[in-house]
Amino acid sequence: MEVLAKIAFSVYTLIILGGCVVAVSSSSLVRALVGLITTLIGVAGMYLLLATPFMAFMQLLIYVGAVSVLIFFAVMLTRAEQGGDEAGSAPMKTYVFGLAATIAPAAILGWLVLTRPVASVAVPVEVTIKQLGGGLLGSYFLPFELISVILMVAMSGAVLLTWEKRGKK
Amino acid sequence: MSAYQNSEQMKGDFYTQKFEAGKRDGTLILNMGPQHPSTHGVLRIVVELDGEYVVRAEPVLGYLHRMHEKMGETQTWGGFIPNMGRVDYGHPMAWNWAYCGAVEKLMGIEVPERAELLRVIMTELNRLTSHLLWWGAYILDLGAFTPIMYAFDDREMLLDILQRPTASRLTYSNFRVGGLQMDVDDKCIEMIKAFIPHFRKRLPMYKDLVTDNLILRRRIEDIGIIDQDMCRRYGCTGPVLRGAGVAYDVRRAEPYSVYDRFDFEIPTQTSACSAGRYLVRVAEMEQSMRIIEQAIEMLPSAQGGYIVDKAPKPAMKPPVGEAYFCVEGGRGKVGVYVVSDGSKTPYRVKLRAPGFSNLSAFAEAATGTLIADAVAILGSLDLIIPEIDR
Amino acid sequence: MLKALEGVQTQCVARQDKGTTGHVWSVFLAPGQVVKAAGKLYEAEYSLEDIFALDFEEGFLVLYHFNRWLVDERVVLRVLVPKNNPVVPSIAGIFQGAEWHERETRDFHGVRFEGNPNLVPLLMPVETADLFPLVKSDKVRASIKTLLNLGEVVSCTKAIEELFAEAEAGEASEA
Amino acid sequence: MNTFRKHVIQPIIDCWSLIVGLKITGKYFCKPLITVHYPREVIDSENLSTYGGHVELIGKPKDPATPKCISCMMCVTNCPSGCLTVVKSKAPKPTADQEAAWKAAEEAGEKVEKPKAPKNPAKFIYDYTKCSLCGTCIENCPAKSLRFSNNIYWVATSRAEMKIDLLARLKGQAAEVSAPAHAPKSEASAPAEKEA
Amino acid sequence: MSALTLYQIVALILLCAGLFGLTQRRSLVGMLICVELMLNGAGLSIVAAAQLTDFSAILGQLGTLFVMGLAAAEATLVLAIVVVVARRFGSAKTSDITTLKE
Amino acid sequence: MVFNWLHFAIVLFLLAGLLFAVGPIILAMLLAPQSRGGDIGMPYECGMVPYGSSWSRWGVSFYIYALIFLAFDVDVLYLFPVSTAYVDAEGWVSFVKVFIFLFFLILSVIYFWAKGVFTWPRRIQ
Amino acid sequence: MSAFVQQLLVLIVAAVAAMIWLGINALVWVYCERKFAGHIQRRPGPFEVGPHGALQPLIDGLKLMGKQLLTPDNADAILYWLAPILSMLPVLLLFLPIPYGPVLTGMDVNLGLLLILAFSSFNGLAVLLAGWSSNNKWGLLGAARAVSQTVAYEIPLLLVVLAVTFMTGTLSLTEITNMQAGHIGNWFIWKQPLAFLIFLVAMFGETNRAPFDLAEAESELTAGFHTEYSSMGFGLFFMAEYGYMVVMCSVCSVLFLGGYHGPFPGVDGWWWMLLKTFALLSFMVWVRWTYPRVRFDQLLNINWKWLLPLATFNLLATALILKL
Amino acid sequence: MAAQDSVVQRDLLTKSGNYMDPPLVNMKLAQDIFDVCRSMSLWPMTFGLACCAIEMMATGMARFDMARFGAEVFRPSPRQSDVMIVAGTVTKKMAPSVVRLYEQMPGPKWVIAMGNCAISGGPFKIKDNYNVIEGVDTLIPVDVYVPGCPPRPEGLLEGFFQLQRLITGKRWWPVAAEVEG
Ligand code: SF4
Ligand code: SF4
Ligand code: SF4
Repeated sequence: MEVLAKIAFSVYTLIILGGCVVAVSSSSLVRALVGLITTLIGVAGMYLLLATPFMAFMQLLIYVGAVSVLIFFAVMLTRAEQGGDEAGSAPMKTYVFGLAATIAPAAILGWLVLTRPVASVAVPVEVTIKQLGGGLLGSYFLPFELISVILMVAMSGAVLLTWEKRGKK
Repeated sequence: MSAYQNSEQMKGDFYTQKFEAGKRDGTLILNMGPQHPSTHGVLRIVVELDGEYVVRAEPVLGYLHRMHEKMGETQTWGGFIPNMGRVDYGHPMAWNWAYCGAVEKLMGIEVPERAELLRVIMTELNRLTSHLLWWGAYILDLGAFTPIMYAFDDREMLLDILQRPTASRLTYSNFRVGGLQMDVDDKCIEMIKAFIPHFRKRLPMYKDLVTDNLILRRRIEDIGIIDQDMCRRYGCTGPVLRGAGVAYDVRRAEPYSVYDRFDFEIPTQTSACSAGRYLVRVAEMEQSMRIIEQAIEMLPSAQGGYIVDKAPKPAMKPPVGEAYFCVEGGRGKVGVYVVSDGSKTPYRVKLRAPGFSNLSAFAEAATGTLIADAVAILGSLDLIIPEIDR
Repeated sequence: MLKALEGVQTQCVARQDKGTTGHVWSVFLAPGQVVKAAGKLYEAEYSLEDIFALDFEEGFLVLYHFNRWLVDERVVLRVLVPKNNPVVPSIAGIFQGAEWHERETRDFHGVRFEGNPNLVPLLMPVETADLFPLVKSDKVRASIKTLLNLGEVVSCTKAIEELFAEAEAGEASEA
Repeated sequence: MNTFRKHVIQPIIDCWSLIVGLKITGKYFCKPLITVHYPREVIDSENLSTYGGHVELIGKPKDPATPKCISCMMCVTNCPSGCLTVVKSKAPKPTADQEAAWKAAEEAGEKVEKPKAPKNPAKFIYDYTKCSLCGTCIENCPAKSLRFSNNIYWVATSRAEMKIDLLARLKGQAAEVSAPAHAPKSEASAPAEKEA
Repeated sequence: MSALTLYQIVALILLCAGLFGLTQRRSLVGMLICVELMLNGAGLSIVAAAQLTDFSAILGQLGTLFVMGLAAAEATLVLAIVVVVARRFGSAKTSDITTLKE
Repeated sequence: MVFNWLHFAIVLFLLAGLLFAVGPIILAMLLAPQSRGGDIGMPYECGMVPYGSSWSRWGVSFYIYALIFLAFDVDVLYLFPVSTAYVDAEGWVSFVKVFIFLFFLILSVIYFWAKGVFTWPRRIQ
Repeated sequence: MSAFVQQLLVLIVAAVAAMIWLGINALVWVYCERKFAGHIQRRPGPFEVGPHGALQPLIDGLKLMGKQLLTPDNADAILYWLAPILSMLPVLLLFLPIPYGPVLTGMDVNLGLLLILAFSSFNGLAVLLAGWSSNNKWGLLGAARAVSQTVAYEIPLLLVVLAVTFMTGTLSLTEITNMQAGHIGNWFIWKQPLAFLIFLVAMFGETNRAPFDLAEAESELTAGFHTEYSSMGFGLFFMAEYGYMVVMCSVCSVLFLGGYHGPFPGVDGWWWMLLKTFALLSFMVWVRWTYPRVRFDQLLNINWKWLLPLATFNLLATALILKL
Repeated sequence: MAAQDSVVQRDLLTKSGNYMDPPLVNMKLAQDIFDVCRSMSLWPMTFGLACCAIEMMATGMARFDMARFGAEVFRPSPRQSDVMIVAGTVTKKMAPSVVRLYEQMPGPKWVIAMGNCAISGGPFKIKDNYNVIEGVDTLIPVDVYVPGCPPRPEGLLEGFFQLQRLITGKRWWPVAAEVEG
């Protein structure tokens, strides 16, 4: 099982990497989205490896089932075809800037991660969903209510922004 | 990756290019038809879609233009009758009648009473088949598969009846100038007599299964308003007009043949929407049955013997002049206008198709509705494409 | 007298035998008057039934059939246009249904309707849009006077009278 | 309150119609089927006999292999689609002897009795693909020599097959009727069986 | 290398990819995709840290859950903005928007 | 890193699903005659030449529904852990907590309703 | 080690069984649906191919396999073929946690419900990809519809499932089944009748079945999102659709109808589960061949104006009653 | 695929640029089996043109029930259909669409010309014909002709049997007893 886990980890890493590359570099937004979804699935696999199947399923439900669908719609709404928004190769300048902007935090964080290893437990604790629920109902109940409020506000905001009365036109 | 992308080939054909002129940003131009399940044949509708909404719609006709009017000028007077069975395959008898009536007017022929009564019976039976066909197809458009099967069950019975005096199942051309091709035998009358009570029993089933259905009601109510003014501007007739509340029926307004002898009602609805047209047609089936019943009662006492013998030969030469005859077809006022120059072939035959006018109102009725509504409106107009394209 | 058309300059108004021709009124008009007449008819609650053309030696005779639902009074407007320049103003602005009828007439006879919002081939394929299949060959083409009958004339201008007067003379001579 | 009734109560009540619909389809589910299992069953022959298949010739009652037709061409001229071609029979070609005899007779001023062309047609070709089954030919045949056939289950794999030589067909029919063991089979299947 | 470090590196990759993509993408939707990448990195990092150390696993998971919730809320709003922008400018290119070109 | 049986089962079943999906496709690729040329690759649009690509800007009229859905869906998902713990949670407080949570949801639905998001009137230019 | 091998074997057997089960279900239900439809319409349906047409679905499947796979010229070929695979991929997994019998369970996953919900969300994505990548306008319209619909109906579905889990306190389908052991009175349908009804309706919405089959609405959108798919591409979508239907009906019978428990004590067994699932499936078929299709705005509004408030109310009521 | 080759005239196909490649794996036995499957599940395209389309519908209805032979699945999209029933008159305006729809069907594909109009223009084959195509076989290769105006539903069924025979080389069903009047 340990070996399988290692294999799985490397496979997921590859999936994530591949997904990332597609998501970042693809000129077609839909393909980028598919890349994102691939990454999401890879991350879900990681969650499974971390013994948090609940998080993995949530990841799938929220990201694959909801967020990416919505992004898909947004792609359709804006110009999605090649020759649309993402067409043409980026000028060298943005490319370089982008690399620079990425390398800096990468270097710092990478250095931090590599040089300050935290003692990790080999076998992660499994938390049952009941305990999570208990947490939500108990000590973390405030964030729980808060998220409801936030989402409501987000929803209402979205409607406020996009809603134009039909029938006029 | 994309062979057609942005290439000349993806510019659509002539009509889409024409239509494209007023295209708004963020809309799709889409061809519904000519091969589309809901356009009943080969009607093509170019629509501009904004999401689910139809911003503009324009029917493109002519995919079934079969040159009937041209053939009218090349065939003999009698030889044109088979065409009349094909103009409107839903209700061919009405067209037969309109044409024969016009020629009879021109020639001043009196049709024997028995023949008139038989014409009435057959035309009304044919109206039933027409309405049943429409009914089934319309419900099919709205997504229910079963009712059309039930409708065709009954329709098959009607076809069996009509097959006896016409030897044909669909494209009847059994009218002749001055009468009919074949007489009706007793068996046929018996079959009709048996059919009517049967169908009376089926109608409530149709009502329960479909007409009263919550989903159907919600789908066809208040969409596709074609009110009286629109009917006037577009020349809509038949159930479309009656659905808008005008009790105009050629059988009453300009009674032809023996229709003035029958006691029947003209069903109307005031809602002017698809549901109105739907209900009018359903109610008309009952009225047709009433007419048939009365006509069968009158039949034995009718004067006039055999029908075909006295009919003129196909190569007849009617006197010079113009004549117009209109009858009430399943879809509305069917009119045939003929001009004779005294030769064997007509000088001009003009067919006034009700579907043509009814469909022309579609663009206005469907603008701004949902695409599903557009389909429901289209179906409620009861279109038979060959009649429109002629 | 046909009240609905009062104020329109007609060339000829005649009552016809409804029994055969199906029209109650037959009205000849100059092309320029069609739109006005259609407007009047619209106000008088007429509905448009049909528009089509007949090919005669004298030119194309464009026929407009109007009908009223409740009162049975069919009107046919007849407009004679010359062969070489068959142009009639469109009445699609008043009776929107006319648009298709006019396009069809263009397809069949080549009569152009000025002002039609969408004068593209309706029934004919685009490639053969200028075929005009219903234009007759010279051999079979007849003249108006031999085929049509004026009916019971109420008022008539010279031009139309002439068109038909000849016919009567012709018929008389034949007889 | 009224709006409440209209928008809340009424839809719920209307849902009953859905159950009614289910009831009806359920009822029909249990009813016997009405399908005619075509190749194994056919629609009753009385019904079928009233249906008009393509046009065919009628033989003389005494001699079923020759048609009643008198080559009058009424059907040909009146057919709106022009699907019929009738070729009149020519008089039998006189032999040399006969010709010589006639010549002699003519020279002698006698009235020659040339044999008349037989009335029945030499060829009766019918192009089914153009026919509209209108029945005009049948009505107008003075000899009542035409009728609609009952050959309605007929398909072809080439256009030429549908140009029917009606005389040959009549002969075939006559032979079939006179054949002692009359095996029922339709033309539709004849070629099928041959090839299979 | 401990397991946690591996996870953190993966999370870092996600973060960097997102960051890089953010600079490269020229449409709002593309940017959103990259932001989602970054948020995922964050989530993975949190969960890994919580699971593989003595830190309260419940808090870690709930925290990530909240991150997801926030991501959803953010996505909702951003996508609403995208629509508005697309409607107004006909595209969701950032360059168009910054120059307020119609 | 743990690789438990659930994980294993998921991977196994997904692989089986992949097999199930890819197998027939490959078979079809090998066994079917190929019709080529002409307009076979043209997008099907009822037999006509389509006008333009379908990858153009296009108004999804139900986009707003999707927006609402996203937030709503995520919101509801939070209730799953809660639901498992709810039976064991003592007292009314938990009910009140759930109630408040749902209350905001209801509130937003009422707001949208009142705003007319759920009506689709006919649009005439 | 033997436990390991045993578990491994169990899973492999389960996977194979799921494949067979799915295949059989697709065949049987294609056949049953056509037969049902036929008999409702007073005709026999498939009849001549095999005894009473029993081979028809198999033959159809084989034929689809013998048909050309076609990629439209300007489709996005990779995504175009990814879509049907993605739609088929998770279907087998969905059968994993469903208890078909006391021992006939692929694996008792204590997050079983969530697993099913999570992996069935792939379908929406597959449909969107299919519609978009084929670069066909009908496909696009159909896909957008399909997804808005499944997505919308997911919420009431979640809410009613939540109502059940509030009662049970577990997400494991086996445990939920076992809570309904005993006799018919213990089935949750009596405790949650409203939830059952909502679940039924949402099930139609989720699986794109008539009267909610707007995604493939023939008369409007020709064939919807799979307009361009020929051969097995279409076949896979078709099979996946039936797979989702079976899963949905199974879940419904587990949640509300007591799963493999019979109506009386002591008669439990897989046949009950089968019976219940098939009864629900037949009901779906029956409904499909009876009603017309609803309109799209109505479809969404049924959800937002009826199902959602009712489901929320139901959830609150459940929560309240549990605390009483 | 032998049956198909025997009827398809190559020049007709190439005229519109469409041709058929044999399968990659062209084993006789496998293809024979598939041919039987294909012939038993001929999905027609909903392609009604004129009057004959109504009889085509009637064939699918309860009384004649085409579904018995697995041909009930009328697919609206050519991509999923095997046989194109040209039921009705093809006009000049429609002709390009007919060809395009035929080409858009993936192989193997067949065509049934139903009704005299589709076969030869039928009643509309007149001297001054300016708009009716005189036979779809001038546009696309036709495998089976079902004559009649319109043909009876049984005729269309026979057409299907004939097509099955073309594909598999065997007539599968008994021959209906002749009902000579
Ligand atoms: S039935 Fe009509 S079309 Fe046919 S051959 Fe006779 S006359 Fe001609
Ligand atoms: S069939 Fe009749 S009409 Fe025709 S040539 Fe013979 S006798 Fe004359
Ligand atoms: S063959 Fe006859 S029935 Fe068929 S389409 Fe032509 S005219 Fe109509």
